[in-house]
Amino acid sequence: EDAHRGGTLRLVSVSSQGTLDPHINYTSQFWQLYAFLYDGLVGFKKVGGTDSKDIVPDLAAAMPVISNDGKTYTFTLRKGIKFADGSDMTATDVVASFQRIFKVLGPTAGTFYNGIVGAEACLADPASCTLAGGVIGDEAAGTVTINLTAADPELLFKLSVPHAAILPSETPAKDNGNTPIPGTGAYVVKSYDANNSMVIVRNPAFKEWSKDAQPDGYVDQIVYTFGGTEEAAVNAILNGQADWMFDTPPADRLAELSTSAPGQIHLSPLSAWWYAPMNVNLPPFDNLKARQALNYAIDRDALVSVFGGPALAKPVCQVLPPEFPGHEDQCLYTLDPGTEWTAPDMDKALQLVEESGTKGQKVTVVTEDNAASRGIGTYLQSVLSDLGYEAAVQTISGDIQFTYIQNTNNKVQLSISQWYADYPAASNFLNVLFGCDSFHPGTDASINISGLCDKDIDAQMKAAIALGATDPVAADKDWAKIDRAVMEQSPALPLFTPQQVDLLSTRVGNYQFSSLHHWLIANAWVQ
Amino acid sequence: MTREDGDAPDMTPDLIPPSPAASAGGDLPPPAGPWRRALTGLAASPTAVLSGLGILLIVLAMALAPVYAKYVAKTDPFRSGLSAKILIDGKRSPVMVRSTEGLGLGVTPIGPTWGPQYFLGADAQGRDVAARFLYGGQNSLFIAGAATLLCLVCAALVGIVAGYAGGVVDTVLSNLIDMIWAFPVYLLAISLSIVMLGKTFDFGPIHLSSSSLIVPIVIIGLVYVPYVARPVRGRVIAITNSEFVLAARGLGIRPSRILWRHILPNVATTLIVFAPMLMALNIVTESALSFLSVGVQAPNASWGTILQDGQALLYSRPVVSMAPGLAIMVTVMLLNLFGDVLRDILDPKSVRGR
Amino acid sequence: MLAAVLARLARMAVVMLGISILTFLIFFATPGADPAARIAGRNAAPETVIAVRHDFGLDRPIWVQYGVMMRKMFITGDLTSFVNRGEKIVPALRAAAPVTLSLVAGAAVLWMVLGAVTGILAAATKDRWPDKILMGVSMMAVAMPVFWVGEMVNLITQSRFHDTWAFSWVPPLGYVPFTESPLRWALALVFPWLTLAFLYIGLYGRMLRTGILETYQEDYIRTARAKGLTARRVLLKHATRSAIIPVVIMFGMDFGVLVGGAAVLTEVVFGLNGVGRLTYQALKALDLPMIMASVLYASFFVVLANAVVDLLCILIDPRMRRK
Amino acid sequence: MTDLSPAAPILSVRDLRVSFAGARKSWTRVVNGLSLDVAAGETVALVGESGSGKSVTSLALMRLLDPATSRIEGRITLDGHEVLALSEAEMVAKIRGQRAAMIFQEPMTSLHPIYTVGDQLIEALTCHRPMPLAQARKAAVALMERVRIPDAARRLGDYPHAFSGGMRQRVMIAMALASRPKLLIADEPTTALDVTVQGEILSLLKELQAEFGMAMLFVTHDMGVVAEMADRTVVMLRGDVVEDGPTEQVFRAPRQPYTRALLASVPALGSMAGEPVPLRFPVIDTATGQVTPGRPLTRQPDLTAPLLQVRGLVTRFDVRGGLLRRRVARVHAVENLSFAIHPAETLALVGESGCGKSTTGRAIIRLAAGQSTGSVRLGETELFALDPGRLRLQRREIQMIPQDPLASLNPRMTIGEALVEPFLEHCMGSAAEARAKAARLMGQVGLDPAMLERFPHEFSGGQRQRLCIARALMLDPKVIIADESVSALDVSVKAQVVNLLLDIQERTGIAFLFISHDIAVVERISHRIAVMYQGEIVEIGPRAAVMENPLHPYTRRLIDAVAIPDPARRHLRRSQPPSELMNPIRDLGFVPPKRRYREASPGHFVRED
Ligand SMILES: Nc1ncnc2c1ncn2[C@@H]1O[C@H](COP(=O)(O)OP(=O)(O)OP(=O)(O)O)[C@@H](O)[C@H]1O
Ligand SMILES: Nc1ncnc2c1ncn2[C@@H]1O[C@H](COP(=O)(O)OP(=O)(O)OP(=O)(O)O)[C@@H](O)[C@H]1O
Ligand SMILES: [Mg+2]
Ligand SMILES: [Mg+2]
Repeated sequence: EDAHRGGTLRLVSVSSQGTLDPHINYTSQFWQLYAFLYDGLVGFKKVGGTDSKDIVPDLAAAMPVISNDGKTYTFTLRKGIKFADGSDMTATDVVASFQRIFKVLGPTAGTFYNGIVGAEACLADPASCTLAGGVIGDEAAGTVTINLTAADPELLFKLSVPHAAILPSETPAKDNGNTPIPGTGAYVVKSYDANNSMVIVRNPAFKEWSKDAQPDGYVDQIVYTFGGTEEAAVNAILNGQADWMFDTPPADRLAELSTSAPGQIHLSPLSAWWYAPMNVNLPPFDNLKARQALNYAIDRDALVSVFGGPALAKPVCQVLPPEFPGHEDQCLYTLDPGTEWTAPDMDKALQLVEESGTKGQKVTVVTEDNAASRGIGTYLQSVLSDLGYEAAVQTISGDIQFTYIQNTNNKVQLSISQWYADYPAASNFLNVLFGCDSFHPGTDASINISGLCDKDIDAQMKAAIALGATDPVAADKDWAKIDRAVMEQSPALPLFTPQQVDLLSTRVGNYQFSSLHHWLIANAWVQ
Repeated sequence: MTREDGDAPDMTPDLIPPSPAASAGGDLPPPAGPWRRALTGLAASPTAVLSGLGILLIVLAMALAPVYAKYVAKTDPFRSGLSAKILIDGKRSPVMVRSTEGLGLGVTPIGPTWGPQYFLGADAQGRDVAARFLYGGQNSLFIAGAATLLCLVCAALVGIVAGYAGGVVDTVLSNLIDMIWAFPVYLLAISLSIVMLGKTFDFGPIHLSSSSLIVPIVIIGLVYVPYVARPVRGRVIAITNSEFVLAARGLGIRPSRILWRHILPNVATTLIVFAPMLMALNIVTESALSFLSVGVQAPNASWGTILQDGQALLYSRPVVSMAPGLAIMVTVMLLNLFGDVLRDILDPKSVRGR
Repeated sequence: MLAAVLARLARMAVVMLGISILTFLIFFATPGADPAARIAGRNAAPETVIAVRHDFGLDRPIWVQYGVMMRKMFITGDLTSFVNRGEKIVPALRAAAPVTLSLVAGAAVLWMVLGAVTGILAAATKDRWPDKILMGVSMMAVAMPVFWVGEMVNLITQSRFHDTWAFSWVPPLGYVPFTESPLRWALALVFPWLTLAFLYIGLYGRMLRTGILETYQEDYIRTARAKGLTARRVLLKHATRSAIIPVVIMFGMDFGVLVGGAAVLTEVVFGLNGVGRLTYQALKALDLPMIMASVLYASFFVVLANAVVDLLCILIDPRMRRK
Repeated sequence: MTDLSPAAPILSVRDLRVSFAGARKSWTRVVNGLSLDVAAGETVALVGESGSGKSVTSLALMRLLDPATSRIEGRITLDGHEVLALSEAEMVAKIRGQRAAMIFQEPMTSLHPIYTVGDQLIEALTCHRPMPLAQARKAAVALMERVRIPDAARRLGDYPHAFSGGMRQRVMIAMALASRPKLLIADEPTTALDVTVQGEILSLLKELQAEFGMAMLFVTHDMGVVAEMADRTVVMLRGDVVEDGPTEQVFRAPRQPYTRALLASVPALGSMAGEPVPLRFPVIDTATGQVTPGRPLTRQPDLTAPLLQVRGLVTRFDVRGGLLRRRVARVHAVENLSFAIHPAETLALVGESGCGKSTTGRAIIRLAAGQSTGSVRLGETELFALDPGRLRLQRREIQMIPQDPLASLNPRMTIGEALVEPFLEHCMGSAAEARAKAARLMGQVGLDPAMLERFPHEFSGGQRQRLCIARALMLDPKVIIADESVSALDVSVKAQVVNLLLDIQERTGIAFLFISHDIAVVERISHRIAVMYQGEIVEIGPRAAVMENPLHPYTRRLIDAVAIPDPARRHLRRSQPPSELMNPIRDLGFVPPKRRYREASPGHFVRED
């Protein structure tokens, strides 16, 4: 074991992702780093495989005591944990951290943590947030109590993500930008230049308290370089000049890599899907038959080709990704409906279009300007033309497209998007993407892009969430039904579920993939 | 020569005996005007003739794109060909070849067959690169040409108004030109594209979607306006102050006629001299914008978008970016060669450079 | 002299003010640009979006926003990005500037030296084969899109022939600060330099050649020859000196524009985090503060280059010194 | 110095033929078998009309023509060297700037604009004889002093643009003398200069030649200068030598008809003494050389009422600069000018370059760029009070023939269009009438009406001048302002154009304001003369009074400086330090002094200084 300690890991990425502040940053790139920089009260188990979805006590000594009908969670903090700046982690820090989530206008403050008592006031007036009665710390006893307005079966997940990281109480209540905030993790950020590189070194104050929650890392130093191109990153790794790239290797190189460097490639399933939301409030997709027709018509196998072949993507025809809580194999829109997609059913599609009476209408597909999205858009355009629509593609820069397609004012009929789960709960897909609560017409923040707001389905989802608090297994059964009900409405084209491709240099060992943190960098060694 | 008044004194004959070179006699064929002379000059220059023919050939080849697509390649290069098949050696094989070796990752489009179908291979969408290359060339040339025209018209307008009106109008326009000038061209083009691409415009019955070629034409046409308007303005000022305009004013010619008959035709040379060079510049600009995906929009093609497609296939199918790259190079070179000769003929003392 | 400098500065300020206002207005005319939603993050609650909008002052009148942005940029220097939350604009730009400067300065040295050699050599051997070869290559250099050249260079040096002795020394793409290691800095930039310079070598070589040949028609060259100067001296001292003036003017402008971000294509292809790429990314993400800062930065250099060129002309060409 | 030197010639040219590469590999011969000798200390003048091959010959002697496009054949022997047999390196080492030096026609462009005068002089000194810089500087200063440049040591650091044309020509001469050449080739060294400056340069050259004992090949088209300078004269006509002999003999008894014609059409200052009315130039038959003397003008000015009356005309140009481009100074181009012209009268306006002649002409027809004040009455109309529309119509009455005819014709309009345009614009008749009139006028100015289809560049300088005259005549004006209409023309053409103008005046009674710096021509054709100096009239009066009794010192200087085409009256002036024309730029607060004029004789006014 000790033989593997030491050395420097060289990571590369085309670009960095802005603020280092774990309460604000909402990117998988930095969340992957926060895994070994910060801790929450609880956290996902830092192991590879399916166990990585389990929640283990982290800064809390044990799993919380839940009382008051699931509305009160009481945590007992571990003793002797220090922040990287040498100060002790106490209940005060925990309370301050929760207040800080609201004070810095954390992106999930209103969606993850709005169930805490006092959160409404904090959202309305962030600056004077106290969460009085919501988060109560007892310094002497070393406990923290969280009170909710209603039971929330997903609370522990929400406490496990970096947005609920515990930071020193003296951390300024504003976006700390590129200045690292000391954490409790195994490593600390030594320097960060968003335009050039990040250097991560061991946290001198760190002593391993739970290998599951926060294992001590192997390498002494991690150097993360930003810049270059994906192609260049592949070359650098192949040439032994870098150890890992954040970005997906270009599809162009995969064939070559899979023969020349098969040992360096790791494929892992992702809790995500690529889908094409259809606007159910705009013609032609305000017509159910038109929506269903398109779902029947698309050749998901061809789409997989665009993304790099079957090893990199699996065709799906439902919302919940495989192996996700609540997932049950089902496929409505295929040649022979059943559990799996087999082939497109063009005849049925044409018939549906005919019946819908939408033939000849204009449809524009709004895509992002990356190769995959553009490719899918072009493919959809072909299919739409085959179905008798007058189709066009509009490509918009990726950073803008995501909010552009959400705003109903932009009258987007069909677009291409992706959704990655924040934590393993079916509601994180179904309720977020197709619930009435996430439909805000006329704003750029309306993640229910299809605009589907079906009273029945919404009620079922609310019930399933509530059920989850008491009987998660039954709830998952319900979610499977909801999944089917949503697909019957056909508000989106499920395209495929992507696979994570990690390309490592030959010297990296002990690759472990966690479904939430992805590659566990601290668990890998280089010697 | 007959003279009406008899008492007019004899005109002295030219003192120097006439030599054929010095005095072009009246019996010579009527000499050519400036435009004709320019044409004759071009025709006399082998460089101009060859480069002109070359450009014509390229335009012609691109114009034949539909014929090629329909009768030779037998594909529709704007439709996704992901599940297309091709007959090679009597075997039907997919155009998108799934890797079978090693981990079996990746899907590679077939490479050049050098046959009628997929002559240059397929792109990541399984479409025929050769057919797209021709269509792309059509668009590239059309955009560059239309943008050149637009730019010349706008620049002429701005330059003439500023130069002729003078005063406040000139100050305002010149400062505006300076301002746009200080904005790096590519950045200006990119920002204009991003603004325009997110929008659809409706001017009465005319509907302009973002995928229309008009967007890149307008953008490329506009960004170089300052570069042409400035010299045009200078030229207009020079001509307005020139002796022959002064003479025309002295003769009592109306200002409108002075502008129309005396100033405009003389500015025209400046504009014409700019045309081929601007066109060359526009081809490169178009390709750069499309490469940065703010130019021609999918599924439409241009040499720039093919370069962009080719970038994603650079390591497995370099020919996809090689073809448009070389085409751009050759076309731009021919245009520059032609432009050089044209400039030498029309405007030998013009500012050198771009 | 002071008056001239002041006039320059005033003009500069006017141009930059105009550009900043123009940029600002373009931004607000763009759809899908509501920064609040994007700052707030994906799937943010409406309350959060409202709070963010208020916090960033995006609910205030547009001219107030403009004023605040200018103040944050020039006075307090704490302007932050709309896209990468927390990223401070001014330091980001400051960090990107050395990259661009290294790229452009190195390329400039190359293209000036090689351009001058090309031009002079071609003029000296007018219509003979060295001239024809040089001008042919220059024509090609001018005609090739720079990003394409860059891609081809990458293909060759990073992949296809990386294993051969010729290119095995080539480091991975990206920038190494000079302060970190001058050698690695230079190695990392060799191909970006060459690629960027290639176009300008062609451009300047052609321009210089034409200039020299035109100068040869001047009366004062005849005087110099009549004095009994050797052909080489006439070429180098008399003809080149005059012909270099337009080249220098051009150089000033090109250098200013490139330092201001026009090297964007080279930076993108070679993955250099310079000003151009920063601006390009900001534009694609509609990151208004970054756009404003980089556009102002770029225009500053263009205007500055204008001024420096004027000054240089006065230094080189005594005729300009006249009142 | 006047007799032929018996010594062996320094330069001997035999059967020199020069050809230029034309289109499609053809060769055009420009110099056709020229032979001449120049002996030490001798001055040989090479004269001939424009385009006769004078410059080509002189460049061929130095082998300065581009070998790629030109071919030199024959024999040139220079101080014992076969010039055509030498390599380029030997030319540099032995001939150019060593044994032979050269000065050129255009002093304004012959010096490198971005090196100091000192640099260029020192370069000339050191390129053949390497020497320490300090010594070279000293030698340069000595040379500058030798060519009478005041304050030589300080001016060494100046750039050529700070020098006037005359001074630049002096620098050129100094440079040529740097290596004490045996032969100096001077290609029209004074043509571009004012008469007064020309006189100074000529005497300087003569003096230096005597001192250095150089041979000089003097290229010129000005017979006056030839008479002044040359021991022997070689007359060229289209690449051929037509006459070669001692100057006095050539002038006194020209053998060839061409030479005779040439001499006859040269206006000689003072030849009008005693003539009451303007005289046409004599007409010569080139074939026989027979001279018909010029007929006098029969029509007399109608002195009853002035046609054009100029009172207190002032034109100033702003000089802008500094912040916001404010006005910092003013050019007082025309200052308080008053005169009148009567029908059928010619008033000549003479003066040196830059004294404001053209500006005066333009100000009168309200085309000057700056601000003009004063009063210009044409008949009963006050031109300065008209609105633009009325002014446009009024311009029919008063026309200006511009100084530069090529520049004043739109290069993209045929001559026909150019002639017809003003006629139609003033609605003087139908298009057919316009064309008929244009054809008629073409005939009147001696051009073939078929030429109406041509473009301006297809005419020679003299023809263009006539075209401009025809264009002005299209409107039947009452007054024509002729700005240097004949100054740039060859003598023979000059005579034709002058005769043409006089014919028109005789026929139509038109009045001329004849602007010129060529006093010899002015003397011949004008009724009255006004002498201008720095924007003001210093002397005005009837021709005879001004020419025969010049009262103002400036008038006298002007007349004195003119070279007389008569070797017998050759006079060596004492070399004076160069007089630089003061520039007319004044501070904003400058108030022009009040001038008073004295009437010396009836109508002859002189400014009192
Ligand atoms: N480089 C050249 N190429 C072709 N023809 C030329 C060239 N230089 C001069 N010529 C022609 O040679 C003839 C003689 O020209 P040259 O300059 O010697 O005349 P010139 O007697 O000096 O006249 P001027 O008094 O106008 O200076 C002209 O017809 C001219 O067009
Ligand atoms: N547009 C103008 N702006 C400023 N100064 C001018 C302008 N036009 C003429 N001048 C100046 O006015 C003065 C008189 O010029 P003008 O052209 O009238 O001289 P001229 O006597 O005709 O000379 P030349 O014999 O050389 O034609 C000169 O000093 C000239 O520099
Ligand atoms: Mg000559
Ligand atoms: Mg004049």
